[in-house]
Amino acid sequence: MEFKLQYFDKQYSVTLEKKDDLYGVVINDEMKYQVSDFVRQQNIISFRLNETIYNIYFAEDRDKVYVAFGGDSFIFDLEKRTTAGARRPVEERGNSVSSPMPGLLVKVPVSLGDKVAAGATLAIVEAMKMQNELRAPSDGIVKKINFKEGDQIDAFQPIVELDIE
Amino acid sequence: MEFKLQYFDKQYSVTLEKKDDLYGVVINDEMKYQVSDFVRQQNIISFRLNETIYNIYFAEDRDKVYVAFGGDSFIFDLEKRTTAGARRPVEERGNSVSSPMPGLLVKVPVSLGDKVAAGATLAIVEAMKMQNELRAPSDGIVKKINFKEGDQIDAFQPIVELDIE
Amino acid sequence: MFKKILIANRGEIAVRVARACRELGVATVGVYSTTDKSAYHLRFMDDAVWIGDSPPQASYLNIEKIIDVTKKSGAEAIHPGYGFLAENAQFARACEDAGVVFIGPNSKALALVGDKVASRTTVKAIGVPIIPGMEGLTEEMSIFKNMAKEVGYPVIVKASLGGGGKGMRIVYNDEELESCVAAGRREAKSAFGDDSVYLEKYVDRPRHVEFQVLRDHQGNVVHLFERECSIQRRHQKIIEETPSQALDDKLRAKMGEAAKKVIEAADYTNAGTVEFLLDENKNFYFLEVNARVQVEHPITEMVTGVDLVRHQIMIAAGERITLKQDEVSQHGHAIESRIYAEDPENNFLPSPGKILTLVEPSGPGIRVDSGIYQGCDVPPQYDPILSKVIVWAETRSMSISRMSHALQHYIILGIRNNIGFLKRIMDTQKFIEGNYHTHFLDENEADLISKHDDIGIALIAATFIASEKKRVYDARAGTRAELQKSMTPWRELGHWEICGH
Amino acid sequence: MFKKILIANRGEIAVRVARACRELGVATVGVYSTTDKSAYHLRFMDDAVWIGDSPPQASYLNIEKIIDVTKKSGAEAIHPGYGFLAENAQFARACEDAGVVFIGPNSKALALVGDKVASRTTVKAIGVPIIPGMEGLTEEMSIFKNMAKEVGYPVIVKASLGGGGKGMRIVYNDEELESCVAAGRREAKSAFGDDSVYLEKYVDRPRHVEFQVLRDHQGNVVHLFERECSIQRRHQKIIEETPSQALDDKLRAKMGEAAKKVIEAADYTNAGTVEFLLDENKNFYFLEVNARVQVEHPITEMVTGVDLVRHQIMIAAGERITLKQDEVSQHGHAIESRIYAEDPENNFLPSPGKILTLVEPSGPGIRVDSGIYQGCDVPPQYDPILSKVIVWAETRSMSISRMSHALQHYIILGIRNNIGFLKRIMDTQKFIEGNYHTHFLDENEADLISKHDDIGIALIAATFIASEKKRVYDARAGTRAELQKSMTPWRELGHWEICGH
Repeated sequence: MEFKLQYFDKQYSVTLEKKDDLYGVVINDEMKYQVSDFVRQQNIISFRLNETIYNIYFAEDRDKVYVAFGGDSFIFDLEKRTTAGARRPVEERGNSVSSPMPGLLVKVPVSLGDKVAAGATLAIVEAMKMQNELRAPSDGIVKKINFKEGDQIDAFQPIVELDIE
Repeated sequence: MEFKLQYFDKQYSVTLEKKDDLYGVVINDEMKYQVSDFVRQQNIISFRLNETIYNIYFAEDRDKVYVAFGGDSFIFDLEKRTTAGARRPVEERGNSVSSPMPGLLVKVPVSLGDKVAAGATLAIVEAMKMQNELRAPSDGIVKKINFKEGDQIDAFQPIVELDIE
Repeated sequence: MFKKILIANRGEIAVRVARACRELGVATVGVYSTTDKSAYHLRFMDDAVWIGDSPPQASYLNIEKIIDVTKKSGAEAIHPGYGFLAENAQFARACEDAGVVFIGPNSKALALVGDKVASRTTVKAIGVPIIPGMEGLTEEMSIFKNMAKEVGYPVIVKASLGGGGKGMRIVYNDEELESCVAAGRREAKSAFGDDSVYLEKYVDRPRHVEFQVLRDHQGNVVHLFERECSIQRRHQKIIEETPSQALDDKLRAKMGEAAKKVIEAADYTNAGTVEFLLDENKNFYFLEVNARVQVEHPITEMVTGVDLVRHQIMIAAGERITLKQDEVSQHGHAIESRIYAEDPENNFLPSPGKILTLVEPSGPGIRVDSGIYQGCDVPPQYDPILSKVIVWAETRSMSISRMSHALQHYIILGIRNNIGFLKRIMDTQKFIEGNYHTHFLDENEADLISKHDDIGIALIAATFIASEKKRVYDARAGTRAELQKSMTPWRELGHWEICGH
Repeated sequence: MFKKILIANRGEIAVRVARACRELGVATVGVYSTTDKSAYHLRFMDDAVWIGDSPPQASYLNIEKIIDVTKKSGAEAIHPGYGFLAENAQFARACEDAGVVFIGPNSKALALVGDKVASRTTVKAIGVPIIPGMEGLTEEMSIFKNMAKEVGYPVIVKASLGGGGKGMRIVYNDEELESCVAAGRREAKSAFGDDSVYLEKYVDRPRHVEFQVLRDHQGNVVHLFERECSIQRRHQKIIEETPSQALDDKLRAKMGEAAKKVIEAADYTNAGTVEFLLDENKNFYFLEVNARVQVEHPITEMVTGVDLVRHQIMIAAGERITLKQDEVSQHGHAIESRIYAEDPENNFLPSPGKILTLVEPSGPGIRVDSGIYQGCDVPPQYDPILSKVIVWAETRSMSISRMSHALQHYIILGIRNNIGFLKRIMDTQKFIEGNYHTHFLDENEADLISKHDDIGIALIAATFIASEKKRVYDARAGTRAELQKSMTPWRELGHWEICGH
C-alpha cells in the first residue's frame, strides 16, 4: 500500500507492507525499516524500531498530518496541493505576488496601470511585528490589485497581478 | 427553565432565566445570582458574577458533569440515579453488600446458607493498596454470592445477598 | 557511567528516574504490566518491556521476570524507584547474583535497616538516641508486660519488618496489651509474611523529622538536611516541608551528624533517609532508615540544589560524591503535596478511573512530578498516588501561598482526588504558624473536608453545561421541525457560547 | 500593598505578572483586544476588560482607554509587562496624572534612559565606560564624518530612541556613511516617530552582558548579577544564560558596581537592566538601560532565588528592598530559550495559526512561562513569542543537557516554531564550550537549520496516521457493503490501534 506525503516541496512515497507482526516501511525506495508494536492513543502514536520505542505526538487537520520528533515538528501534506495553501517561492508564480504568511496589508505602493520593473516592491505585508516586502517577479504592468491597504490577508492569495509582455 | 443536579445525596434545583444580557440563576430557591458574559471553550467555561470573571474547567461523561473550582472538583449527576452508579451507604441497601469502589474481591469469608450476624464481614475488597471490609447490614442467611475471590468487581454491584427474616 | 538502565517501577517515580537518566545520556528500559500498556511512564523510556499481568505480584513484584528482562535488554543496572521491590533485600541479592547493579544500598545494609529490631540495636550501640523499648524479639508475653511497665504507658506495638502503619497498635494499659500484641502479629503476618512485633514507649504528638544522607562506595558521606513530614493521614505522609520549623541550627547540626553516624554504622551505601521522632521537648529519637529514594525527595532537591536521583545513579556506578558537608546549605523553603486518587468526602476511599481533563499548575517555583496524562486510566491495582506538587520560594510564607495557589489551579477531572483537601491544609492557621505534629490531621480532619461554600459557582457552571447537553440531546432525538416546536432550554435561553466581550 | 492591579499586556508576561499578584493576595484586572477574547492570559485574571480592536494601536497601545478602564475597575496600579507601553514615558506620565501607580521607573528616569544620547552623556559623566562616539544630536553630515574618522571604521549608526535593531546600520567606510545615515533616519522615523540618529565605534564580535538592578524609592539599590544574551538573531535575543562564561568574579563585581552607579545617576526606581557590550579584550562599555521587566528575567530568578516581578510590585507600592548586596549570590546555572511562532526553515517567517497539540516539558529544574494553550489561536497581530523554557541545574553542562531534553520534549503542533532550532544550538560544540559572541547565530545559522536526518521516523508515524485517515474517510464515503469490497489500506494492513505488548 503506497502513500504520498509532501514536506515543503519534497515528495515522499511511503509503502507499508504487513508481514505477521511486523510492518515493512519503504520510503522513496531508499530508506527501509521494519517496525512493530503500533499503539495509537489520542494524540500520540508509538511503535518499535529495533531496540527503541518511539513515542510520537501528532495532530491532524484536513489534508495535513503534524508530527513532532526530536524537537522538530513536521507538517506533511497528504493530497496534491492546490494553489491556495501551497508554500512555494513567490517568484515561481510568474504574474502575481502573494504573501507566504497571513498578515496585515500595510502598503501597496503601486496603482493600476503602473509599469514596474522586476524586483520592485508591489506590497508590504506585516505579521507579528515583521514586515515582508513582496517584489515583482518580472517586468510588467499592474493589471489588478485585489486588496486595499489595511486588509487582513491570508497566505498565498494573489495581492497584485501583473500583465507581462 | 429548571435543571436538576445531584451532588452525592444532595439534590439541587437550578433555574436559569435570561433577561437581556444577564442570566438570573436561582438555586434551591435560596441562592440567587446574576451572571453574564458566558464563553465556552473546549474544556473551560467562563462567566462574570459581579466584578469577577470565573474560569471553570469542566468535563462531561454520559449523565455526569465534572466541574473544578477552587481546588475542589465536583461531580454532578444530571439524571435520576439508578442503583448501579449510585453512591449510598452500604447499610441502606438492606439485604446485600456491595463495594463503594471498584477493586479486587480479596476474600468472601462466608458460604451459601451461613447464618450471619449484623456487622459480620461478608467480603473484603481491595483497591489501590487499601482493603475495605463489607459488613452485614443486619442478621440474616447468605442467599447468594455473585462473585468469587480474585474477581475484579465494579462499584455498587451486590456481592453477597442475604435472606433477612 | 552505565549505558542502559532498567527502571523497575511505574508512575511518577519511573518518570523521575527516566528524566535523570536521559540528562546523563543513559538509555532507559521501562517495564509495564498488562493494565499499564499505555501508562504515562512509558512515554519517557527508550524501550519498554511487558513483565506480566496486572496484579503487582505478577509484574512489578516479579523478581525473576524483572531480572530476566534486564539481562535480555542489555541494561547494566536497575533503578527500583520506591515501593514495589525498592527495599526488598532478596531482590537486591538477586541483582547482585545476576551481575546487575541494584541502584540502592548493598543487600547487607538493606537487610540490616529493614529489620527494625536489629537496626535499633546497631543505632543504640553508637550512642544515637532510640525510643526506650525492646531490643530483641520474643514470644514471651511477660517480657512485653515488663517492658511496658518499665517505659510506662502508653506504649506502641510495631511490626519488626515493614511500615505504613501495618501491625501498629497503641496500647494505653495492661489490660489491652495482650490482645493488641496478638492483633499486631496477625496484621504483620498478613502484610509482611512475618509476625514479629516489638514494643516501645509511645511518644505523644511527636514531629516526624528525617535527614537525607548520601554515602558512596569510597566511604564519603554527606547529609542534605532535614524534611519535616508530620502531616500524615493514617501514618501516610501527605505534605512535607523543609526546613523544619522545629529545628534551630544547633539541633539541625546535631541530628545531621547523628544521621550520618547511623548510615556509617550500617555500612550503608547510596541515598538513604534516617527518620527521627522529635518530642515536645525537642528530644530526638531514631525511628528507622528508609533505604530508597523517597516520595518527598524533591523538596531536598529544591532547597539544596542537589539532584538526588542523579546522585543515586552516580554512586551506584562507582563515582565519588564531590559534595562537601560545609558546601551544602539550605536556600529558601520548599513544600510538597501528594496528589492521591481518593475521596476526602467519602472516607478517603480510593478512586480509580479515567482522567477526562488535566491541567497542571506551572510558573515560577512550581514543579509537578506526575504519572498521569489527560485521557489515561488510573488502574485500581496500584498505589493511589497520581503526582506531586512541589513548590519553592524565598520564605516559608511565600512557599505556602505558592502551594495554595498551585493546588487551586491544578485541575483533575474524572476521578475524585484530594487536591481541595490539601489546599485547605495550606490555608489553615495552625499549618501557617508551623506548630504542628503527626496528629495534626486526625485532630483537624473534620475542618478540612469541603464545606461546599462555593458550590453555587460550581452549580452555575454545571447547569450551563447541562443546558447545552440537553440541547444537543434534543437535537439528536428530534427532527429539525420537532425541535422548532419543543421548548428546549437552549432556545429559551439563547445561544451563549460565542458571546464575547 | 495594592488591593487591585491592572495588567496592561497579554501573553506569557501577563500570566507571569498575574501569578505574582495572586501569591501576594492582590486582585488582577486583565485586558484584551477583540482577537484576544479567548486568550490564555485571561484565565489567570480575576476580572477582564475589553480595550479595543485587534491592532495594537487600538488596544494594548491605547493609553487613554487603558487609563480609563483602570480608573473604572478600581485598580490602583498598572503593570505594563514588556513591549507595548512598558517603556513609554508618556504613558508613565499619564498614569501619574491620573493618580494610578505605574509599576516601573518614574517617568523622568524613564524619559532619560529612553534617550540613548542623553543617557550616554549621563553615564560618561560618572566615569562608566561608553563606546566612543557622538554625544549630542546633529543633522550635520560633517560631524558624523569627523566622528567616524576619530573613532575609526567600522562605525555603527543607531536610532536615538527605540531598539530592536531598527534604524541600525554598520558602516565600513566614508563612501557608505551618508546613505547609511539617511537610511537609518528613515527607519527610525517610521519605527519610533523620530529620525534622530547618532554614531559610535562598532565593536566587532562583542558579548552582550547585562546586569539586573533593583532600586527602591528610599534609595536602596542592589544588583542581582549578570545575564549573558549574546545568542541573538537579527538583534533579537533568543537564548540567555547566567552566570556568563565571560566574567570572572573581579570583572563581575566591577560591572555590577558600574550598573548600580548608572541606575543611581539616572535616579531610576524599580527594576532595571543595564546592558553592556564586552569586547574580546574584556573591556566593557555601557550600552543602554532597559526600563522594564525583561523577557529573560527568569534566569536571574533561578540563580538568585529573588522573585523580580514581586519586587517590582513591592517597590512600586513603596516598600523597601530588604536584600543586601553581600547577601545575594549566584547558585547553579540557568538558561532560557524563547519559543517563537516562526519558521526556521523558511527564513524565520512568522507562523500564526491554531495550536492543535501542546505538551510542555516538565520535571526537576524546568520552568515554562507560557502564553498559549492547546486549541488556542496565535493571532498575527502581535509579537511571535509563544512561551519561554527556563532550566536550572547545578552546573552549566547539566543545565545545557536539561535544556536540550526539555526542548526535545516540548510539543507544539499546528504552527511552525523554532524549538528544533533552539535545541540544535544547545547541542552545538561552540555553545557548549561557552565561547561565543553576538554574531554566533549569523555565523552558524546554516548549520542550525534542520537537516532532516530523522525524517524517516516522522514519515513512518505520519504514514500510519494517514492510513487511518484514509480508512475513516473511506468508511464515511461508502456503505458498509461497499467498504467490504474496497481494498482499503486499513484492512490490507490490519487494525493496529489496539495491539499492545
